[in-house]
Amino acid sequence: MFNMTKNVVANLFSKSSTRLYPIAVRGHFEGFRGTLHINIDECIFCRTCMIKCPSQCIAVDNKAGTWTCEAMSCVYCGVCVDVCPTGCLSMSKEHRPVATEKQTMAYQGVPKKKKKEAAE
Amino acid sequence: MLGNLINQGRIKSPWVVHFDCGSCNGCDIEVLACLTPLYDIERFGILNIGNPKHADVLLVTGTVNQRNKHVLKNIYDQMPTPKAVIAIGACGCSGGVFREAYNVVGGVDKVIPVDVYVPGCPARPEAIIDGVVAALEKVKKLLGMTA
Amino acid sequence: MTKILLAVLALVAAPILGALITGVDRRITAWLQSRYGPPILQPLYDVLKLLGKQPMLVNTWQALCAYVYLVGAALSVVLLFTGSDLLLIFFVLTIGAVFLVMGALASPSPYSQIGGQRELLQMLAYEPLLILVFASIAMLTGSFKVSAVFELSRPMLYDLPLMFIVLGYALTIKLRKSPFDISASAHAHQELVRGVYTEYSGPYLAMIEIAHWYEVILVLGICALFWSTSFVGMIVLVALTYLAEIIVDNVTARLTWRVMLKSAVGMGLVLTVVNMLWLYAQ
Amino acid sequence: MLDTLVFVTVLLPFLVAAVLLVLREQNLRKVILVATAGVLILSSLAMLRGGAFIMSPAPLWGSLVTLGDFLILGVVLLVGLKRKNQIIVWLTVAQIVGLIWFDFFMIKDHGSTPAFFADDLSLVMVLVVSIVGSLIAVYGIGYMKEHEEHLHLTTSKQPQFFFFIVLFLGAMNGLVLANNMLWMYFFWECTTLCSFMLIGHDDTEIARKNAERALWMNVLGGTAFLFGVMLLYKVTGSLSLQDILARGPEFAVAGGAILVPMFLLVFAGMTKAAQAPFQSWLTGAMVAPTPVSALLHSSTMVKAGVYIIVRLAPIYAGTYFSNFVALFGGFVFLATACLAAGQSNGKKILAYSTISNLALIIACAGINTPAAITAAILLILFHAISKALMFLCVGAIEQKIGSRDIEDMRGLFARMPRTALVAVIGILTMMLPPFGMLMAKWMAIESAHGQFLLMIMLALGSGVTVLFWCRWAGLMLATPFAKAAPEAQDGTIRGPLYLLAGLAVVLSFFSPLVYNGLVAPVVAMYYKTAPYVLRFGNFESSTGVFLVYPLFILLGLGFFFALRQTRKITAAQAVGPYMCGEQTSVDGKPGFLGPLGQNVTAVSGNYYLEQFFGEAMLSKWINVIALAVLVIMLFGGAL
Amino acid sequence: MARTILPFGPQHPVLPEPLHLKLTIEDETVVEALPTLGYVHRGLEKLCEVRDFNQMIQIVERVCGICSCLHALCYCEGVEQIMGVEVPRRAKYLRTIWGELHRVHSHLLWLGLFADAFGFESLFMQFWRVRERIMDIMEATCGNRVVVSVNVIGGVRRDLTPEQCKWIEEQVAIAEKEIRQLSSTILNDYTVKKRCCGKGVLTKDQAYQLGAVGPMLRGSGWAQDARQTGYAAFGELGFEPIVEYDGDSYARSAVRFRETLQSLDIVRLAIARLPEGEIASKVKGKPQGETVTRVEQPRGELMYYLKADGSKHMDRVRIRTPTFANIPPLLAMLPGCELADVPVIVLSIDPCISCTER
Amino acid sequence: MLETIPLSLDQVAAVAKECFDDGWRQVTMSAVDCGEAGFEIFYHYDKDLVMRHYRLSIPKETVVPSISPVYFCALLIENEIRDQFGICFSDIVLDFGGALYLEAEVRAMPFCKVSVAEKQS
Repeated sequence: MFNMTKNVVANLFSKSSTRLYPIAVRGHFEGFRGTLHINIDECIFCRTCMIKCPSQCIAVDNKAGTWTCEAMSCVYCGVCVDVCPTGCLSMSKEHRPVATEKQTMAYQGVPKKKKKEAAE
Repeated sequence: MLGNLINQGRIKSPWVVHFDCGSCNGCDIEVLACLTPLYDIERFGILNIGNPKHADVLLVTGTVNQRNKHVLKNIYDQMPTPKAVIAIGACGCSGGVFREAYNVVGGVDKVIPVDVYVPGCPARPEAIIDGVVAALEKVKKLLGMTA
Repeated sequence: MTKILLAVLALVAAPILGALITGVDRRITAWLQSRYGPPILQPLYDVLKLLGKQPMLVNTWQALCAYVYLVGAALSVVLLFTGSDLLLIFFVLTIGAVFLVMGALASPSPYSQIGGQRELLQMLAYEPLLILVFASIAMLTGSFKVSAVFELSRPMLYDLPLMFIVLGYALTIKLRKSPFDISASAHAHQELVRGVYTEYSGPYLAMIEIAHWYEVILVLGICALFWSTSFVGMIVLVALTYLAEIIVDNVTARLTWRVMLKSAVGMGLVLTVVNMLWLYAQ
Repeated sequence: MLDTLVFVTVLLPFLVAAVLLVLREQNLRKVILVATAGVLILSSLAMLRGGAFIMSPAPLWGSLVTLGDFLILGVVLLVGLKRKNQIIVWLTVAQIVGLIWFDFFMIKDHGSTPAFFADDLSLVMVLVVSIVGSLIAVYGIGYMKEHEEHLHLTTSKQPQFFFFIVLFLGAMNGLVLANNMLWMYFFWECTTLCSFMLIGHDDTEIARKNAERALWMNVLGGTAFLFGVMLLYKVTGSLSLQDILARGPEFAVAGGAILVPMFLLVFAGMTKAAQAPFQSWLTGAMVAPTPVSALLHSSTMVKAGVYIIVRLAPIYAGTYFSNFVALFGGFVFLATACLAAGQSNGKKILAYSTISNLALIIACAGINTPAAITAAILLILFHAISKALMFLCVGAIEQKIGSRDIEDMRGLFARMPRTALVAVIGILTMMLPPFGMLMAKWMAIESAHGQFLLMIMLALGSGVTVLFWCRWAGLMLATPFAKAAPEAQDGTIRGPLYLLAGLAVVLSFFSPLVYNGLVAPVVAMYYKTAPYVLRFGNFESSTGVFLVYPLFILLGLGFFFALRQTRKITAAQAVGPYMCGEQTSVDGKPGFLGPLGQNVTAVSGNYYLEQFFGEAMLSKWINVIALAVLVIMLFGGAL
Repeated sequence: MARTILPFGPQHPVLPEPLHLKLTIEDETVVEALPTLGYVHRGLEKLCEVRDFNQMIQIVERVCGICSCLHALCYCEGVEQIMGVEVPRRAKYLRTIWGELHRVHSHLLWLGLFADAFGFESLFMQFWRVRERIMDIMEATCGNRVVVSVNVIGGVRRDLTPEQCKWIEEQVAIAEKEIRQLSSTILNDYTVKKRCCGKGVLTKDQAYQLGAVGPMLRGSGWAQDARQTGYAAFGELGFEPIVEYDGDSYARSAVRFRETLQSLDIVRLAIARLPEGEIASKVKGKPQGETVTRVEQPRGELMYYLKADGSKHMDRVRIRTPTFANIPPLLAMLPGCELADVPVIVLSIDPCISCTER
Repeated sequence: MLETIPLSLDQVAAVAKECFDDGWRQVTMSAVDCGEAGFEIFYHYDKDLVMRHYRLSIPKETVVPSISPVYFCALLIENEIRDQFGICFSDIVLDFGGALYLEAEVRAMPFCKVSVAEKQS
């Protein structure tokens, strides 16, 4: 009976293991799949990320040169980053901040000429 | 005077009720992890009260489906005002990867008004704490309190 | 005149003290679980918030019962502070408890119904224990009056050590601490959601919380009687007892009402008889 | 004046009864009954004003009583023969033989013993019998009308019914006023016969069986009573109760001889009060129409049993026998409270709770201190009122909803708001301070604190008591939020309900006056001390203090405030109960959406804890233990 | 005897997951238990028609967040079988490591929840505190705490550096020490045993016939574990299942507790023997054919039936999750138990409703 | 790849009984819509980690005998198949009637290819 006592008393006399989060931020580990970022200047609008995205939350319009991502549907799997041929997609290790409204990440880039020409 | 005190209480004591609305358990366990020693949301006066009639904040994880949409509504209705809703995880925010599945209605906001969206798949405990803090900020604004 | 002053003091100070004790309880519980814990004033915030919530009811009896529960609990504390009769205090305490249960039973909700039934079983377990404790106090002092306890030359704990354990048993049930938090618990992590409290909400829940603070003060006050000779002794005894309660709360699983009923009645009787025989032998 | 009063309280009911037997006119019966009730109540009050008295009626009456004795015994014998019940036959024969021997060969000074005497105890009893009993009789008018409509009787059996009811009242009054033990014996047997007739009134198979059981158990008590009186006469040489009481302590001190007749008389009282192992007759009596149950339980019959025990208490005070009586009472108190907790039949709960409370009274008589006797008398008084109220409520409810099961009374408030409220008040007066019942219980426990075993049993028992009362009160209120329309009810039913409820509350409030005026003098007379000092109306003794007025005022204020707050609540604040998010409401009944999409109406039931409080299992053990205690009492205490 | 009908769930504090039970009780003894499922049913098997076979990995991972890694593993093994892809040895070991870490975190989570079900809050806190260490390992090595998303068809997405291996070993050692400290409480404490022993007994025969899997089956005395089939690296590491014989809730918790320690050992062993080499092989073409694969999830045996018709979409993905198999035994165990034991018994199967309903 | 044993409709119950008596454990059943050809239902049995798969091919709108009287655990599986494919089973121990998971709002038989075609059109 009362086998837990030792543990409990030890806890009483040691420091609590709580991280006082908003005050003390430990930060996430290197390699954490946090927020998705895009360097729109390097994007070639190849639509690979859009095709490969398991959540199908990325929309790329290669004609208009827009890249949008429904931030609230992204599942942070990192597949788009893996498949991006130019490496313009990246994930920072901070988690995406909370929002009081639904957000869409929308970027306007310059459609690559070569691609455009090829398309024409 | 009493009104001020009550407002103080509202800010300092958000009791939450958690409803798993068809989540994959990923966000659920992160919500539970918030209660545990490393994150300990009781620091903010948050109790996982389990009963909508006692709760101030409804934490919803997961997508809404055809069977549980009325449950979600029922629970929301049984919470006394003032109340707030936090949608947790990609599924709660928008339906996530399951948006197109046949039994899925979509995000929580399809059924009840959502105050705070916590993205992530699953949302990290830190993000959930951020979510509650954001909800409280919103309440503060509503109450006209200075931050 | 002093009595009236004491009564007013009890009426005002008891809930505040009870809130602080509950706050400290929650903080220490958190420490025992290696957590940081809420602020000490947390229970006060909780109740203030609840007071500001929209009133919501299943039927009007609940509101009535919540009020009467509060009145009963407050009155019993007043009686204790004014040195009244222990048995009378106990009966007045019962008023509150009975109305709490009636309020729970008045709601056609299965959870609060079962909570009410279980609360009744809890009453069945702790009421005889309390009466036994009071009776043995009366055996010792020759009177049920609280004031008679203060005329003793040495602390009762010397003569009634086992009865103190019996009181501790009743205390665990009354404070809704594990292993006997079967009809309601602070966190609703149990099969009955929040048991008797399930259907009370908003301001009515606040009232029940306040009544609970009164009850905490009452039971701790009764504990304090066991070291009536010095004020410091009282506080130390109460603090130690409460700490022990918190520790027990954290090292046990919740038991079922069958176990509670059998062990409370069995243990209570055995300990009482042994203690009484010892008292006779002296 | 005194003659008239005694005449009115004792003889008038006999005469009215005779009139009612032949009267077939409904309305006239109603008038006569109400008038008799009024006269009885008034005369009992007048008698109370008059105070203690002794009275010897003309010797002719003595002969009539003797004749009555044999008449009753003859009837009982006939019943026994007709039903082929050996026990009844032999016990009756024994009584007849004993009585002949006693009446014609033993007693030398016929007529020298005053037939009636009254002290405050008797007066309290007369009050209880006359007021509560009369109200029940009035209630019977409305009840029996509907009862017979339910049964579709062609010829009304009401004349016979009211004959026995009113006769019962007279017999009870006679019993509590009797001084001559033989007179008391006559009234004693009267009540036995009346109860037999009333229990068997509906003439169903089960009614006949239960009536027969009640008869043999009470005849057993009657036999014990007769032989107790004979032995008592042998020891003391007197038939005058007053005389024996006055000289009682001498006998007790002088030797154990008086304890044997005491045992027999107390035993007789226990059978009449349906104590274990004889509790089955009273629970069986539930088959009778509700006014009968109410009458048997609250103001007559069982109260006769405890009356004799309390009455004789000063004689055996301070003996071992007394301690055994206390232990026996404590045990039965606990045991029958447990039995009550295991029941869902409302009348059975009431029956067991009656036995339990009577046992508490017996325990008080056994404790035999001034405080305990005070408790006993107050218990008799307050229990009679509250219990009559409860029975009448159950009766009224049963006629409306067709069930006496408390499970069926769930949410009764929605259907019968007034009756439900009265019933809740009745329950609260039974189990909560500051009402009289609880005050008496407080006195009982405090006076028992020297005897630890008894103390434990009382502690456990009172815990169980709260259990079954509280859940009953609670479940009647279990309704969804709705304004209930008051139910229609006959005036003769509603009147007694309201009067009794009012009486229970008001009398509790004036308990200090009741104590001062009625109880303290009796206790002081026999025990030479007053148990309590009343300061500002608070009961104070060396062992404790009970605050009457402060509690009443503070709780009353609290309750009033609560009510006022509650009245502000609007239907807009009402929601359905918590059903894990699946709550639904069909026809205003809360429920939830269950498996297969079906709506499930919320159903809840009490716990009856078969495992702990099961009747079948417990009764056997209780009877064995009770019997054992009785035997030990006889040999260890009385002999 | 009076009856009470209790809606247990879908929103209930003891069962975080939405399962509805209509319980009929008499004096707190359950006489009837009828379930309602479907509160988490999303129909994600159907999503294979709109997601290609690679994207399905991310979908099946979200069948259940607690054992996502093993769902992906099972799915990938199946597709690899259909396509005839040989997985590099290092990838197999890495899959084993992450799979077992998942089992540890899942079991610790369950032990905590189980403690919570019988009202032992501080024990819950302690188990979850230890669990955070495992979550840290997961985050540091896979990039997410819960849905690790490391499996791809043909191998794994991430590799472990030697430093990481060392760090993992340290963390595992600490975690093991902390878990062992709790063993006397979960296995020997009087009140805990009082609540678990003899509750929800499933006899050896019943367990087998009702199709129980995983710790349920092993708690009833059957030494059967899909890891014995040697998927991933188990063929090389060797494996002995853990068995208890009483078949009650206590036996199941004992199985899970001992498995936790065993899994930590497996993690250590796998790290020690971690071979060098590639972590993924190239996959070309589209799958065609059908197969059945099994892996051992924390909750028991997981089975995938996969059918591919040569297009980029799978023809049918059929997932038989362990809880799905454990629900019938649960329904058999509930009648006759006490209301207070309902959470204990329900949790003792380690229910994962989102697995069950998909 | 997957070795299966063909099974005819009238053998279903008998084979189940046989397997049960031989100590085979039922793992699960899988249903597949084969378009025009109707449905295929696989019965997966297991004994000591060896699996046996029976393949039952049936045209649409066939009522399949339930094996839940033999294997109690089949009741959930059969109800699920009923939900998803609309295949009726006779004598299921506890029949949810196609409402195990689904509410009325959802199209019946969501897993059938026909319904997908309807959706696309």
